[in-house]
Amino acid sequence: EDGDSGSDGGGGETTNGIKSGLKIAFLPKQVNNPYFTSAGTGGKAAVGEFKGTYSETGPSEASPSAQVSYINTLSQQDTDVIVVSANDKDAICGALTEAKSGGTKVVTFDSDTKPECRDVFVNQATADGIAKSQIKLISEAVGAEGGKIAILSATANATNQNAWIEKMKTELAKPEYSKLQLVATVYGDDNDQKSFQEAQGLLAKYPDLKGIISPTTVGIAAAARYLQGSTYKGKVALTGLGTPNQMRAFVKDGTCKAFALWNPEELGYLAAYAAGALASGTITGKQGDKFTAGKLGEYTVGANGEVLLGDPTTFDASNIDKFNF
Amino acid sequence: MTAPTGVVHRFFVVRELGIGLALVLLVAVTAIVTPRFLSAQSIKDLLLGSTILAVLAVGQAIVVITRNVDLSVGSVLGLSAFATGTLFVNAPGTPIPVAILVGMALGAVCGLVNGVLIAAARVPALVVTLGTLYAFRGLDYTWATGRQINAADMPPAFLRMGTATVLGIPVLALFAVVVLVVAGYYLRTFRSGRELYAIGSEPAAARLSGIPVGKRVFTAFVVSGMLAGLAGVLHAARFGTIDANAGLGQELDVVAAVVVGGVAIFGGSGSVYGAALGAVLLTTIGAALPVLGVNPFWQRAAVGALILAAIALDKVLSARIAARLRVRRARRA
Amino acid sequence: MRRSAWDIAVVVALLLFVVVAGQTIDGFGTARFWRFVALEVVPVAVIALPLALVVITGEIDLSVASVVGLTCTVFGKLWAVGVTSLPLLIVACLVLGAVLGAVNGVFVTVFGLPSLAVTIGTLALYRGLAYVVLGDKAVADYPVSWTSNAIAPIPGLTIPWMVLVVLAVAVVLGVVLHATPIGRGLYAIGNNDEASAFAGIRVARTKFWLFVLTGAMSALAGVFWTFRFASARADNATGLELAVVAAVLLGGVSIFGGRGGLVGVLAAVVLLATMRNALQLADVPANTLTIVTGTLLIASVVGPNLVTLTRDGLRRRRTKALALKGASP
Amino acid sequence: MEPSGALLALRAVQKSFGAVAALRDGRLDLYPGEAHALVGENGAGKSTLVRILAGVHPPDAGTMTLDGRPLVLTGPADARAAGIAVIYQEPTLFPDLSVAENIFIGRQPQRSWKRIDTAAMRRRADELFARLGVRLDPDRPARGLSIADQQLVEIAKALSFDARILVMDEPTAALSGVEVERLFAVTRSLRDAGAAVLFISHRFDEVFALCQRITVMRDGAWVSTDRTEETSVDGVVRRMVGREISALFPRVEHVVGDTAVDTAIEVRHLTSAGVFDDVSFTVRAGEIVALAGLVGAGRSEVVRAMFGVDRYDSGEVLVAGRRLPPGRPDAAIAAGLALVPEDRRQQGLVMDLSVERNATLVRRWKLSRFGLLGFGAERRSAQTWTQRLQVKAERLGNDVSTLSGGNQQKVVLAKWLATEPSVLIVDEPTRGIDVGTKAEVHRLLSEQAARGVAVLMVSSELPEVLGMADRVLVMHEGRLVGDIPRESADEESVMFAATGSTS
Ligand SMILES: Nc1ncnc2c1ncn2[C@@H]1O[C@H](COP(=O)(O)OP(=O)(O)OP(=O)(O)O)[C@@H](O)[C@H]1O
Ligand SMILES: Nc1ncnc2c1ncn2[C@@H]1O[C@H](COP(=O)(O)OP(=O)(O)OP(=O)(O)O)[C@@H](O)[C@H]1O
Ligand SMILES: [Mg+2]
Ligand SMILES: [Mg+2]
Repeated sequence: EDGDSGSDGGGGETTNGIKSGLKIAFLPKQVNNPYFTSAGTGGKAAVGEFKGTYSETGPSEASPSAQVSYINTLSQQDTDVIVVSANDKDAICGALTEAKSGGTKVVTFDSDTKPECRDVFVNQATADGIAKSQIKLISEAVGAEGGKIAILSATANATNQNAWIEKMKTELAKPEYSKLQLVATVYGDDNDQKSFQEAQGLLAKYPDLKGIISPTTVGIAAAARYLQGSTYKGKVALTGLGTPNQMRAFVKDGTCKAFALWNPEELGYLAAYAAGALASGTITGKQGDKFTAGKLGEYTVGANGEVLLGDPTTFDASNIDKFNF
Repeated sequence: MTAPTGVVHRFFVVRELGIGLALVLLVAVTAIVTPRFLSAQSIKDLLLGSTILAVLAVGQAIVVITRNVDLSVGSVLGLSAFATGTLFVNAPGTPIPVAILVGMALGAVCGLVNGVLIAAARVPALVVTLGTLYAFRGLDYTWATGRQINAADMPPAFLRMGTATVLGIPVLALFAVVVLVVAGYYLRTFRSGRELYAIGSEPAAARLSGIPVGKRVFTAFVVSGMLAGLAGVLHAARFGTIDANAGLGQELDVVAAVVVGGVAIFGGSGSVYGAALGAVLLTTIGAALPVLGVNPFWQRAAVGALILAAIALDKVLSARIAARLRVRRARRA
Repeated sequence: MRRSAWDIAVVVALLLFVVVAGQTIDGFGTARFWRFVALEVVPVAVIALPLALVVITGEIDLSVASVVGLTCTVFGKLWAVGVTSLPLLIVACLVLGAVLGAVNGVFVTVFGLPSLAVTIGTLALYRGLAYVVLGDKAVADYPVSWTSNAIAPIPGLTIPWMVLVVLAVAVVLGVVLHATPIGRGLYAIGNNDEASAFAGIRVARTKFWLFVLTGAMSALAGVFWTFRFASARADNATGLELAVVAAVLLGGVSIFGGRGGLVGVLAAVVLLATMRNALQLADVPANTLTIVTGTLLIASVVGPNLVTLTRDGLRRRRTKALALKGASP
Repeated sequence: MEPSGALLALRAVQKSFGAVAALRDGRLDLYPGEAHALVGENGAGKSTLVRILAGVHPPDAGTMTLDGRPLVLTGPADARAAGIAVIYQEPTLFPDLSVAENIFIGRQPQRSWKRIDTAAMRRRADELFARLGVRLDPDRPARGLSIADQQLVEIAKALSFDARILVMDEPTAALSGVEVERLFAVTRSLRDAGAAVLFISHRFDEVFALCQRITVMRDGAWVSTDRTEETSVDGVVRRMVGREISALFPRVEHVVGDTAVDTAIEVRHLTSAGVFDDVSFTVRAGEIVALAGLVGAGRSEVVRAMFGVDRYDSGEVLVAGRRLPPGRPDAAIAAGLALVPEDRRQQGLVMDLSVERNATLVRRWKLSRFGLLGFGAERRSAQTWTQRLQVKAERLGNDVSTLSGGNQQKVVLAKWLATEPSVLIVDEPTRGIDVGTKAEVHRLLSEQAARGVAVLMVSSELPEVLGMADRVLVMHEGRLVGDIPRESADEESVMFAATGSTS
């Protein structure tokens, strides 16, 4: 069930149409982020399945310039595929292009670059899908009478965050959400402490705030911590994107009714398979290419070389104990 | 008392007064715009927000008074916070006081490393602590390797400490108050405390006066480390979620708080009270700006501008006092 | 005397590292490797060299990275609103950098405030203004010719031509520092600014212009940054100040002023970049690199001191023994 | 010399700094109830010996005994514990601490729980100042004290120890006659109470007035120790320098310029609030004018303002008829002014720079060619002038901080004389300088005047003022109160004006 298996030069046997012995390097936004640790776990499992060499490297802070330095290193090491979550959609383009000219393939996941700088983007969810689910969740949590809501984002420059926020605004313009009023967007910089203080600032400024959306794992946990310890607990609704382990306590004590996330391990797993397929020539990144991602099944490359993981999962008290990441 | 004494005395009081005044002004303006700024919850948040910075600032002030600086406090805080979390993960039954002691001890060990290098190897503190800023953070990263410790991993009693209040005052803030009062009283009333000022004022003279300069500076760094360790524990209790990035970049805030609080960056003068006030002022600025409706993109710039304004104001005040001192010559024929 | 000894020590350390790494690390020392190292060296060196002069006069400028950030965003903003003349853009940025440096200079020399405190303030202020200028946007649609020319190699080599700019800056500043009356004045100021004033040196004015120079050079680094990453964002070069200060100190410039030289500073910048790249090639994780950087910085000051101290210590112990022996009979 | 009976004895003490043998054979016996003078040229090793006694430097070789028992000092704290109190040549105060704390640092009176008793500390400081007969506020910070006041605080500190051994390294260099008298009275009472006093000074009248024994050192080695009544100034000086010294104050005859034409510098109504008030005077080319007054009269402030280091509120300074821009020492230098400042460590020299860099700092632009400085030019120029002033330095490339106090002062002089100024202002030019060099400095000043340089000399030493000056200006509390021509200047007339007595 492999597509048109193109180049087959050298490498021995294949798994799912993927050559063995591929050098696949994961380059997260930063190495000290639990979210990427999970993604890495998935990636490593996948690379193991098709008998490649997995490595993970990256800067200790999420800055594009530091990432460039790692891209340079990886291209010098003749890595077959760089699987990167971009800190900036433009800033790392030059380095990626230079790497590609040396024969390295590039897969982006989680956060994309400009399409021409990479071969495939493994998207965790479409911006549309995320925006829709977030607005739906907050609307349910706030209740019928609506009210003021605010967004607690990551850094002001995060590409994916800003795309989602734009879509959320479009979504809010729809008549069914006319009672919800977005009053502020603040930035916690994906720093726990800063996010915490921003949440606190929001409530000091808008005492009648009804809900907070924090579409970032660091932000939602910080906001939950703040609400839990304040008099606003239960009065201010919270939703966003978070990991079940982080949010379990808050879901159970009612600080947060429901939130969403894709499974980062699956995201990494899929990205690794996409990388393998790309390096083996199974896919080239053009629309319609198909490949099999191990236990996740078959995926098709969509427009702009995007591969979509699927819809995010919504976690609430009923299902949260079934997940562990 | 004689007239000059009054002037001199006022001089020392006035430094803290200036910052206090700025603080009152800021709170007043904000409260007029948004009365809720003075609600119980909001005041509690302000106090909580200042606590960690204030504890760090007290330690930093002690170091800066000796004409040194400790840039590693943010990294020490990170290590200690992660250690506290790990301790609870591995030994869930650990009593809270033990956790506090462990955090402080770890911080003290980090301070000891700084202190040994600075006092024994006699190298500039700025370079050494810039080095340990990297080194301790690197250790923290290596230890955590992308793990995160969540609220669920820590005992509820510990987390409750992070939000609980006594008579409306957060428990964490009480820690800061105790630290502040003890440090302030010590620096003022004990020989070794005064010697810290002497060392910062003129290190060479301190040596000639038989002051054990190395030992005192060493102690200052151990204390600063220990307080950073305590701040790490408080951080864990307050934020509940800890990854390896806790306290990242905090050193600049701390130094800013100390400087804004009127502690001379070249040592010898200033007080821990001023430093703590500086911490409260900075936190309040951070909290007041969103409340005042300042665009988030303007906030950072406003903080910078306020730091500049605070040190400039302090300078103007002290220059005025100095001029007065000069005119009233202490010694008259 | 001691100063040049340290310069030599850093250069030797660099050479030693190159030799050892060349033997042990795969892919080290290729033309491509040096190209990447050079690209990293350029912005750091362009700032570190003038900053070294500031530190030699006993001051410091922590706002350099924020100046980079702010010039990047202003560059981007101007481009976005339709300024398309490259020379105009560059000049505008350099002037802006000079003005930002002058603000630091005024606070330090006219108001007499400590530079460490002032530049912590402007570090926040300038970064904040960068956010004010571009907010959460990034400007990235520059002509490809601009961005590729900025990092183009010297014909026939892989090393980017910007390295020549760095060398020119190094030579000019090096000559000024080490072989002109101005340089003599800088060392004098760093050691004792009161005595320097009594010798007719215009202390405040000199420091002021050094801050201006550092600001302008940071702006130059900002322009390079914008091109190299083809992206103007408010958070560009965040945290770069620590890397630059680390290089200056590792280069042997005394944080208390009055001591140090530019050879050491340049060697230190190259050493740090080479080491980081080499260790990355050797798959040393970023977290360990952080520790290595810190340890190296500490070693750079502890090493020389330890030698002198143990020598003194030994002598003292011997003396004490002698004194006791001499006294007992 | 038998150590028997000596409270403190030093034998064959040696100390080298790198290649410099500062002390080759230090020898000393101090007896209780006796004041002992230590004299020698600049760089003879006196201060080095003091620092060894104080535990600052460990000796390289030799023995020290206290009460006949070997004494090993590992630091200043040990010396204190052994009952040795030291006043260093250069004041070592903490500018940010109060005067009282400066005196008692590390030994503050305590109350319960080892807390500092501030009131008692202040009281005891007041008592000490009363003993010294000075009025200083114990609560003011030490920052901004004049050198004289600083020295008085140092003296108060040493007194507060009730030490068995009191070491004073040139304590009187910055003091005026009255203060010196008070100091001597206090020292005598200490001595009579059984303390041993070591007194270092370049002023022989003081040495002979206070001390019972005189030890002479030369080139780091002991030369002689005599009872005061068995020796004479001439004898001591001969042993110090190893040759005969001709007259002190040798005035080279020179023609004083004609008032109408040759006014070199004119000060008009110079005022700085609270410091000095409406000061006007002129100095003509070829004239030596002394600016006399009690310590604290504001003389240094006036000359600093003239030179442009300090700002002033009103008035003007004219050099050769042209107005100097205020606050611009570089302009003053360009106009031909030179200022040898009062505090050589803080103002005169950059201590961590080499001798040659210091000596050529002012002329670095002149020595450069096309804006570049060759090494040769600086060294040659430095060599010429340091040789003329007989600076004792191991190498011109060594840090100036390694020179003895007197030699440092010579470097400052060399630096300014080399600029060939038309107006030379010297503030306490011979403070801390030995007799030989002092004569040399005086000769140099006269020589400068003879060549047409206008010399303005601030000095607290009356013999120097009277011996050198063509005209004596007297200041009192920030005002010019006297302008006495050489003919009528004598001790009485100058002191009369300086103390502000109205006639
Ligand atoms: N730290 C040092 N390093 C190098 N040389 C030194 C140091 N201290 C003193 N010397 C040298 O030792 C010699 C003796 O100096 P010392 O200060 O003891 O002289 P002194 O007798 O006190 O002179 P003065 O009367 O000028 O104060 C001088 O040649 C001086 O240059
Ligand atoms: N920065 C300052 N702050 C306060 N008082 C000062 C300051 N500088 C000087 N004074 C006071 O001003 C007076 C003048 O001191 P100054 O030393 O200039 O006098 P002087 O006549 O030059 O004496 P000397 O002979 O010691 O040089 C002194 O009483 C001193 O205490
Ligand atoms: Mg001496
Ligand atoms: Mg004077």
